[in-house]
Amino acid sequence: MIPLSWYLIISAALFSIGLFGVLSRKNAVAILLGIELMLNAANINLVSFWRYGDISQMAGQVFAVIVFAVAASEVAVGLALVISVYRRRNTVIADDLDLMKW
Amino acid sequence: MQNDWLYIGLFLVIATLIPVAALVTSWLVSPKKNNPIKQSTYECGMETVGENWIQFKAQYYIFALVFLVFDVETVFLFPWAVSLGKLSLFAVLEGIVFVLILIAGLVYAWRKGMLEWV
Amino acid sequence: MTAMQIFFLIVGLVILGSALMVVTTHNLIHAALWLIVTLFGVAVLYAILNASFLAVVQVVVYIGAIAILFIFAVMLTRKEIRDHGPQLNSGWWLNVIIALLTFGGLLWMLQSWNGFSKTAADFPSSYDAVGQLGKALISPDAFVLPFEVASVLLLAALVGAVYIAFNPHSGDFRK
Amino acid sequence: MNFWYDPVNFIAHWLTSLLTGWGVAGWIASVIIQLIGVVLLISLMMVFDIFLVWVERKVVARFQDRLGPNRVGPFGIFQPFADIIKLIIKEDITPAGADKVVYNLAPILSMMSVLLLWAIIPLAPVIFGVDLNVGALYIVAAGSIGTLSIIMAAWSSNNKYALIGAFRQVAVLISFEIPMIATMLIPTILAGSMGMNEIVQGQQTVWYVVLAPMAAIIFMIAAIAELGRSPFDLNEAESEIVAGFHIEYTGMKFGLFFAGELLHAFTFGGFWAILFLGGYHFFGLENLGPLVAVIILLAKAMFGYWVIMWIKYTMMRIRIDHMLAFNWKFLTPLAFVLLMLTALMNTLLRGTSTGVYILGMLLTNVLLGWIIVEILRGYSRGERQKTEGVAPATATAHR
Repeated sequence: MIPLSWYLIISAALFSIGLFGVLSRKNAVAILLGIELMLNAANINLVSFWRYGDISQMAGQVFAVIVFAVAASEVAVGLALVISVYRRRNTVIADDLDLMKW
Repeated sequence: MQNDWLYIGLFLVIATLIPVAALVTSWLVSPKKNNPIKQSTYECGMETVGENWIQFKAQYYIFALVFLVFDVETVFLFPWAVSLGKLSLFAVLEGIVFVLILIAGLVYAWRKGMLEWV
Repeated sequence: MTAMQIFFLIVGLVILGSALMVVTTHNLIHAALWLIVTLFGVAVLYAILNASFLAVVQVVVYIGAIAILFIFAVMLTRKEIRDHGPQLNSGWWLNVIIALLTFGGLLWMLQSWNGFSKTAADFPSSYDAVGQLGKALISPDAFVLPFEVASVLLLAALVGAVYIAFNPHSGDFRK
Repeated sequence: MNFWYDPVNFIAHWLTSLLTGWGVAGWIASVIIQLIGVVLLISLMMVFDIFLVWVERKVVARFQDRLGPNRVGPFGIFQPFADIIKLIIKEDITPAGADKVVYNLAPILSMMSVLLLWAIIPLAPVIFGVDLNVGALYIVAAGSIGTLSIIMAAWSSNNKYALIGAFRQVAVLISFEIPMIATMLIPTILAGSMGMNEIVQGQQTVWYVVLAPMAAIIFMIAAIAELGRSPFDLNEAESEIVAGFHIEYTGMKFGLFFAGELLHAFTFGGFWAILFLGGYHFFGLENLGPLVAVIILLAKAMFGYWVIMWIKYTMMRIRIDHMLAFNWKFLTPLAFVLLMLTALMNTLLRGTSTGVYILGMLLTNVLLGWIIVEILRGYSRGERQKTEGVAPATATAHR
């Protein structure tokens, strides 16, 4: 059988890749793509802890479900913000949005 | 349980391979005489102007947004529906409250005029 | 090495490879399509973990809704789908180091935990995970509050997102 | 165990003993047997798909008072084979500027998403692909892969008409998915399971179309929209956007989209039969043997397919704003109200006898249907008065 460590390693690697995407992408939509990867990494952990722990305790699955809801809300609001910014400033490059920067 | 998913996986592979087989057969027997006119994009005899990008209505995005929220919430009702037969009236009412919150979102969107095709 | 382990490794490689494509590819539509491959791989992992409900929900919610929304957003915010300039910040090599450090740190922390290489008990074939999940989501001494709060969160997201993105007076996105 | 009452297990048992006799490991033998089953089922569906082309052309001809194909073979039954040969030997053109990989992947995904649905259809009590305990959601998941293939096809073919068609199609698909999921919750509630087998077995005594007639109607409407068929075929409005998302596709790739659409319609006829019309149950006739049950299910699916065709060739195309308004302002609220009522009545009537339960559910549905019809009548009366009162005013304004 597959040990728990394999899932945790994959999830850690996925999280790091997502982190890299969030830090280095210029386009705001691409940054949101990176955040999706990180949320999925967290979800893999939750579900594998459910499976490798006591399966009659549904906490892992319930939290995974809540993460789905959070991911959906995050995408809805995040992309709405990107589109709103695009309409006002005509750009989606995160570095160009420097109104709050000195 | 995992046997079920094994079957679905095999189904996925074969269901991909059969269309691929159809395409490959067609590729093997069909003539290949390309020329630029044949390969041009079909725009009723006109040359394509600019990139493949159209200024589509924001309304499509709004509907996708409303759909996303409704999709997620409706999907969450499935575990509730499965165990509904064994639940007490109180638990059923909790699920109904969940649906009512969903409908509140729809009513908000409706009243704000987001569901109109402007 | 059993067949299951080989299969798992293939799925893991697909997930990580496509995730790398998501963060590096130039064409944003391609990035969104690679994201779909990653998400599908994660759904396969859920299926291996006997969480069938989550595997299917992953496909329905992520591929059916979130990815579509991403593709719509990319098409809305781009006059040219292909981007010619560099897609990464100038200090991207620093970010590689940060990501590698995060990965190393996570691994170091995890391997010092004694449950790291635990194996799972066999999954009882008569266990009704979906029904159990339904009961857990709705019973007052379990997770009914997070469940209803998630619903309110989604409602708030709908209201907020539509308020931000939608302006009835400007009509469309033409400049 | 004999062949007539359990053919699949009979053959599987025989094959397993044969293979293990040759020294094949147990799990490899089971994988091989499953593979044989999958290949058989999919090939059967592809052959059936060819037959559906003929059915569709014959039926539409009768609807339009024509004869339809009648030259190739008896009743023109070999016409689809001629069509296929033509599609295969046609030159395959990839437009310049197309994104080759995505362009070629889209028709494959489109066909695959339809074929995947057959994995969970219970053809008979003992003949089914797999009894997945999340069957209802699996249908939606396969459908979302189909939606994806449409966007991929349109974007990769580098054509503006294709993109417009795809946006319309996707807007309709995703909108009508909500009432479809909501109505699929109702058989789930009544059967207490998402699995297709248990939903069919739950209809042993009474079909769910009696318990939830409104849900059956809403599911049918949403399914037609999901198929992108007339009256919801705005994606391929020929006079405006030529053919929609598959405008650039030729030869076999177009053929895959086309065959996928036909099989999809028939499949949804099948799901309509499974979710609401009792699946393979037909007043005890299914007990004669699994093969009889398969014929019953396919006949019911054909009936559903015929209803879809009937609507397609009778109704006119609806404008997109009307279509989306109909979904979000009428169908979706109605589906959710119906869902709440069903959940409530199912709980309240749980302890009562079967007769009272059936009558209660039926009356709830009839009452809701009556209220809806009254609301619609009042609304359209108001609209008519509004336009008839306004019409002269606009005429004077123009003068």
